[in-house]
Amino acid sequence: MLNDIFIQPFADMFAAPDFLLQVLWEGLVSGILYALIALGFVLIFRSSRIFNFAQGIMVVFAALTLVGLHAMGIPAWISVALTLAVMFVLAVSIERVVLRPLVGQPDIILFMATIGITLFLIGFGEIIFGGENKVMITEELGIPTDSVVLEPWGGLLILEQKDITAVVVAGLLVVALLLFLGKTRMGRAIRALGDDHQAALSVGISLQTIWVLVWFIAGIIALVTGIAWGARAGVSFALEVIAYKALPVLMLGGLESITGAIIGGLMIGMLEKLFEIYWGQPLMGGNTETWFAFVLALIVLLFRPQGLFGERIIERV
Amino acid sequence: MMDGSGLSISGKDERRDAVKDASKEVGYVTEDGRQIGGVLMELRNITLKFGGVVAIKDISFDIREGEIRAIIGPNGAGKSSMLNIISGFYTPSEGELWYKGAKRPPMKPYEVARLGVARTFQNIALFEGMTVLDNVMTGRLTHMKAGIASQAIWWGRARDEEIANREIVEKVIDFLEIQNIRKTPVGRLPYGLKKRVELARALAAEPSLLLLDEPMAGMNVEEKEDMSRFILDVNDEFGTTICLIEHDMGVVMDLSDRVVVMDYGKKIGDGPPEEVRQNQDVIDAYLGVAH
Amino acid sequence: EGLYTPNLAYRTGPFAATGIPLMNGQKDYMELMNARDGGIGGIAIDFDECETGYSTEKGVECYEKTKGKAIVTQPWSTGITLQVLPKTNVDEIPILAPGYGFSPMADGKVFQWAFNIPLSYWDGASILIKYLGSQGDLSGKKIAFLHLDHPFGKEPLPYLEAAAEAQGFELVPIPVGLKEMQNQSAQWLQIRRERPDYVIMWGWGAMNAGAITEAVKTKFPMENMLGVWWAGHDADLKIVGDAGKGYKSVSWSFPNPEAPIMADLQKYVVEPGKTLSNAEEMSGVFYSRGLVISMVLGEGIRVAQEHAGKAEISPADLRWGLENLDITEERLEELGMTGMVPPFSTSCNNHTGHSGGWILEWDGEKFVKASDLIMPDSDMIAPLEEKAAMDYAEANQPWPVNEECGG
Amino acid sequence: MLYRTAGQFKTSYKSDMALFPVRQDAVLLMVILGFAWVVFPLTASEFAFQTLLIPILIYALAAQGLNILTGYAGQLSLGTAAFMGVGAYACYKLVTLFPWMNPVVAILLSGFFSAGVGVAFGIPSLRIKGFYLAIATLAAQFFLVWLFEKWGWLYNYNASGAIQVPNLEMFGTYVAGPQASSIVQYYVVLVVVTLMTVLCINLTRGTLGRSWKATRDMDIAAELIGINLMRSKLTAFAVSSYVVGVAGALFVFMWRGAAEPNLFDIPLSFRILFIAIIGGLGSILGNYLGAILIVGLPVVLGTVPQALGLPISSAMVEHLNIMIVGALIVFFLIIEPHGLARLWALIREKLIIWPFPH
Amino acid sequence: MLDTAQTGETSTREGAARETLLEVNNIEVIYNHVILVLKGVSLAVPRGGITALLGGNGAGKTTTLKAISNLLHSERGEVTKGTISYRGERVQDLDPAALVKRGVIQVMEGRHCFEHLTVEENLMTGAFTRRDGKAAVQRDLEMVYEYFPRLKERRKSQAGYTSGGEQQMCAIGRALMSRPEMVLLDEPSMGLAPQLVEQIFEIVKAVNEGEGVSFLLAEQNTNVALRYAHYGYILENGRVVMDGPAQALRENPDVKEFYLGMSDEGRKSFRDVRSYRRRKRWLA
Ligand SMILES: Nc1ncnc2c1ncn2[C@@H]1O[C@H](COP(=O)(O)OP(=O)(O)OP(=O)(O)O)[C@@H](O)[C@H]1O
Ligand SMILES: Nc1ncnc2c1ncn2[C@@H]1O[C@H](COP(=O)(O)OP(=O)(O)OP(=O)(O)O)[C@@H](O)[C@H]1O
Ligand SMILES: [Mg+2]
Ligand SMILES: [Mg+2]
Repeated sequence: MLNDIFIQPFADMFAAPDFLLQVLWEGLVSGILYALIALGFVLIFRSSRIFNFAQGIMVVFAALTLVGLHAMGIPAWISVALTLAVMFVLAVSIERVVLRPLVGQPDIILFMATIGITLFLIGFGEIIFGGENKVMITEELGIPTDSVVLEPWGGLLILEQKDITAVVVAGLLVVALLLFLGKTRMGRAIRALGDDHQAALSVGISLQTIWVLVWFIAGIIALVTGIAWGARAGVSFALEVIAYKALPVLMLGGLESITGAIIGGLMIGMLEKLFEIYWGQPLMGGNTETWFAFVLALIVLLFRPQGLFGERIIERV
Repeated sequence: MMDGSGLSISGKDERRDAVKDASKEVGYVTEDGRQIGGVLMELRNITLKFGGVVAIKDISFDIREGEIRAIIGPNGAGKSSMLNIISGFYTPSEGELWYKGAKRPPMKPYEVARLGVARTFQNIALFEGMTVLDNVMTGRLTHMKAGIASQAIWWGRARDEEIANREIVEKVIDFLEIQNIRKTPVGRLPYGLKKRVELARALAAEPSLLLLDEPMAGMNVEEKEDMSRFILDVNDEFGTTICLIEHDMGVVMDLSDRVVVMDYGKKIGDGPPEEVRQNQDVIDAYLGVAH
Repeated sequence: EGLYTPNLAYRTGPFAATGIPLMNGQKDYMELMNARDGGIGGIAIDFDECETGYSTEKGVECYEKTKGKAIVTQPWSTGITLQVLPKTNVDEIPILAPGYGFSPMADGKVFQWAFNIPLSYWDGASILIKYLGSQGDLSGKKIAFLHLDHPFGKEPLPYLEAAAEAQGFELVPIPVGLKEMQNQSAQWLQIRRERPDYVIMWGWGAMNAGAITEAVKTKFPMENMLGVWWAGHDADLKIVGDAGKGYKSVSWSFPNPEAPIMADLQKYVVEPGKTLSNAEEMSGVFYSRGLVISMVLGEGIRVAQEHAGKAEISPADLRWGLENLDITEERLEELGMTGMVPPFSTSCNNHTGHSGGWILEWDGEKFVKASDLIMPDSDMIAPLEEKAAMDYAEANQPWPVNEECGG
Repeated sequence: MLYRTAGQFKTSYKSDMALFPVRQDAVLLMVILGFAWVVFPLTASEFAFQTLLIPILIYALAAQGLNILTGYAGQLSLGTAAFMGVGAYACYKLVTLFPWMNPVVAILLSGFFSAGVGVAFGIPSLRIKGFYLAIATLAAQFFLVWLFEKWGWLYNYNASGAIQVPNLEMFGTYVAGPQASSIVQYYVVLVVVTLMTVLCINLTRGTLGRSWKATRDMDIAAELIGINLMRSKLTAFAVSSYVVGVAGALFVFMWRGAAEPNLFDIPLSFRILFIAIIGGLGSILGNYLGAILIVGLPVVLGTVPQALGLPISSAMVEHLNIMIVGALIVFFLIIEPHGLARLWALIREKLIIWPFPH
Repeated sequence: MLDTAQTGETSTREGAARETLLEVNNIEVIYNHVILVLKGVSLAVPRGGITALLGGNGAGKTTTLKAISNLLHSERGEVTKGTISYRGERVQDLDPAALVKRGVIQVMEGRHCFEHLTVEENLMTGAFTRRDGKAAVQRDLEMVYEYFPRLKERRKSQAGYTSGGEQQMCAIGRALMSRPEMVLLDEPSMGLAPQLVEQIFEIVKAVNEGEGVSFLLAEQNTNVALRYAHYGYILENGRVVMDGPAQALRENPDVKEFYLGMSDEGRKSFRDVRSYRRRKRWLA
């Protein structure tokens, strides 16, 4: 038993290093995608303390819109532009209809409201797009679809080019967001808004503008995520469940931290894959990926209640 | 309105005398003739650091049985931090606390509260979702013992206890003249009344040491007068020892028996109000002009 | 008006992709009956859908809602089937679960009201194993069983375990959680590590596309991958196109574009605009399976009407009808459905029919037949069924068993 | 003048602490109880029992459990369904291991198992707060559901991995399993739910309730005035999980008849959270109002197109249904973020001053 | 009792001297649809003046200020009657940001700093609506640091960890960063050491005189407020019960007794509070 837990897995890793690399790569790729969803969460959370449960469905919605538009015969890149326009309209409507009347309500109420939005979008999306699984227009967007086959130590390592693209794009997105939040006037306003609505209003920060902006950026992130995930597994409403995976990422990285989302995503992606392959499948009947990330994050939180990169919780009286 | 006879909250007047006996050795008599007892709480060489910031640097002072002790000092001097140390919310980096003649080991805040230390807060910390009555009742929680099963059934022990404690709470409510807002959710109350409710909650615990952090901030003179009256009455009638932080010099000078002055974490003065007022360091650091 | 035959459909939710063509096929068959023949036996069929989204809870709600008037329940998910199964003896409505449900339902003595015509999951697994056996001796081989971690996915396990023991191959069950259907990289890493000779996939909905794309990605030889009939959906394979060449799936139905019924559908259903389907979908495996499913029900009704001597039959009459189906080649020809389902017959004792199935293969564009009809290994399955059925009756005391049914 | 309170004076603390200081409230409650105990059972159809009455009661009970944790003690939990699952599986094991056990006793006992599990998962709440805690409760949600799937002993190694309620007798009638009639099950549920509600009301208005609410409103202050946060939070987890566990056992034994692990997955948790929030956090009445809305609404919506004779396909109805439920959640949050219970309280307040406003 | 007609008259007479910047006309505010808080409040703030709004707890000072700056919405409050106009333009339907752009900014009661931002970032948010370039903002930042040297020392600390007084300075400094024309100041003295109170009022005065910024300040500390203000309104129970030039108010016997804590023999001691108290004349 002890051998199975503490020795055998590592022996296996050693015995097939190419396989280990493959496991880590797969983990990295899913990690990046979790991180992308988490980014959307973080952005909205920072600016409004709203825990936006709808981020997952926004991913699906964006991807479906893109594919749907393309299916109507619109060229790929124009479809992307139109999808962005749709996401903008969505951001404006959410701000107008849901957020504005709920300004200043407790966090949990806004959280609930985003669940309401989620349900609404699911119903609405199914009416418009139908429930079938659709193919992401990967090639039409010019994303390479070949795979790179490496043979380290005489083994086999398959890297898909579209995964490599996703990793690169995600990296760029993060850098851009970090610069935006840290260095710009808007960025500062977004952070201020997260601390205190009333005070932000009082210094003339317009909730409306910022919320629309932030939800729109979240929409852009959703589209990128949708394309990346869609390229891997097709586009359908079943995609929505992967949004849950972003939650432990947030916990681990900290709800307010962009860096945290990325590092948390990568950590969770790789560790859960390692655990599943070397411990979960041989010892626990598999499928540990459903909970491993949460339990890992929970353990980390016991030591750092605000996550690895979250803002310190200020407790004063 | 207080005729003096009905003031003992739960009829436990003797407690005060007992403690007094134990520490009879020293004490002094105030101007208006009240007998002040021995040392109730003593802070020895307290230092408090937050990361690099030293909020309190090597401060010692004591609080005596039955007195009204004030802490003053400019903003950021570390006054609230000092109260937080006394009530166990902050653990000092160095130094010792002696309470009722014994060294107090590091404790959780709720354990300190059970030793008879109650307080109010600089930024009101009421339970916004509850009514005034419920808020004040929470002050009695340290005295309520009925088990969960009995509470679930309600009839019997839990209810008797509830009624007994309710009576005590009602006395406090009467005393602070907040009867008419008993059932109002505190969220709706104006600031001044909230402060009063906070005081009621602290009093309901029948503390031996009451800590007040700026009880009169944000009040006008009329309301300050009311509040002063309550503080004096509490001290007088229940013999509660009071330690208060206040920025209104008029209040401090009039109410307190002894004053500690802090500046940037250091103690720069300690003594009767008159004496402190003359202290040049205090004038420079805090008062600006002699009042 | 008419015979009320509700369908607990799921055109929504994560399984909608596979559900929709099936529901369309079912519905269109009944539309055709009504439009062309004025119903069955002179009475219109009131084919109503109650949406479940594949949620067991909604399914039970639909069951409760429809059971007052319905002559049949078509629960459409193993989960819902399992939940309504115990109530059947009380409510006395036949459950029709063609090609799904609980394999031991085949035992009509115990499950008097339940039917999984024409093939059970155990039959399906058996056909796959038999086919693989025909490709070479299985002993010493390794077969990965990639399945949805759900009652549906676990259903064939008892048979497969027994078969592994009997034939000496190693069975490696690999569950796919409901939440991982779209992200199966862990499962496929495991497959890469285990290096199985074959992968049998018990997949459903979004899981199929996920598995097939992963298989392509990890360069698993497609010809060694086989699926249950629900994993043989054209749309799932179209995602990978040519790369999916060689993938196989067992099926008890097959599209036959030449069949007269297709022309009739075109004339009576498509042209008047009564269908929700489209030409592409109608040429696929799942749509034609939907037709077959409704045909089974329609035949059941017809037989029952003949037996009862009246058009307006009761649920109990329908049960008799479903127990006395005899779908021969001739009958199929009369129905205009030649080649769309193998012939089979049912009895009081045999609620499945055990029709046998074909192995279909993806040729890059569509599924084609890759084998003759293969029959399941009934010698092995029958005792398993009997035992499981008795266990069920035992656990659900008091549970009436119809001893009158002979062999 | 319906709600005139003038002339109703309180002369003792006891009467002031009575549950219904206003006489009209007590009358109203009597009427509702009358309906629940007598009128509904006499008139309801099988369909009404199965899709409205029984589920509303059970969901309300589950929401009540959650409300204790989230509404009273302020610890947001997204793992309610998993704790219901613990109750259901515990009950299943109890009745299959000890077939002689009275089913109602088994249901009440099974709550203790989920209370235990709840406390274990509640321990992190001592350090983790707010949304972090909410996500942490998902750890319980996902882990437990996984366990229900993987731990064969829990479902007696059933081939399908599901649990199936056997026919259970009590005083000579079937109360659970396929042979039980709806009306009997309804009464069993009603008795248990009434009992639990009374206990919850007592707990929330007493000492424990006050320390929960204090913890919720401002935990630092609560600790400083002498509340042991650990005790307060863990008792909240225990009581809440107990109630939720009992609701879970009722859910499977008195209503569903069978359960697969993924029944206890996150959609159920959310559903109960909706009920608690739409109904009103920190209120007992709200759970019932919320359950009526969330359970009843789809049933009603499902019948509308048919009643109007609209040719809408069932899938469309379902899509519209989801959309409408989503929109209504947002709508209700906007008109009264504190839920239906607060809405009722406002109406009541207006009635009391009616017809003389201000 | 001074009746309203009379008060109206006084304010117009004052207004004639200087341009009226802000005018509040008979507003009524209701919270949560049921709680009536302001019952017809009217006031006027002249350009370049310091106007004090005095009154006890719960009188409605904060509510009045929030009504002006349009911050009531997020508290479920609304102005149900009356008008508010700024520079003659009706502003009550604007959003708060638009008002800030017009030069009206509020310093909220209880400081409301952005706790996770540093002190300096807090100050910078004040310049959010400005469009006059980095250099100008930088200059004003230096100016604020000059007024409040303590802030300069702590500029890199997170505001959440600064003391109450520091937060108050930060909030006022933040408002000044927007280059306002008019500042609504809610209880600036609350929780401040006496020295600092004087200092802050000195700064108010300096800003008022130097930069011509008008102030409407709600204060409990009547003493200080009436020393610095030019004109005052006394609010009780949601109504204006008295108004007049600061000098006149200071001499009013009721104000003296109830707001300044003076009895006939000079300052009262807080120890003598148990004596019989006279009723306010305007409540008669
Ligand atoms: N939890 C904490 N973390 C870091 N620094 C702190 C913390 N609490 C207090 N400080 C710092 O300690 C110093 C003293 O703060 P404290 O609140 O005790 O001041 P104070 O004397 O009460 O001032 P005021 O009169 O303004 O309330 C301040 O500089 C403050 O920033
Ligand atoms: N959000 C709210 N909901 C309900 N009532 C409120 C709300 N805010 C304030 N009130 C009520 O409005 C009245 C006036 O409050 P306001 O805060 O304006 O008084 P104030 O004059 O500023 O008092 P203070 O000097 O204590 O700050 C009070 O009675 C208060 O209870
Ligand atoms: Mg302080
Ligand atoms: Mg105020």
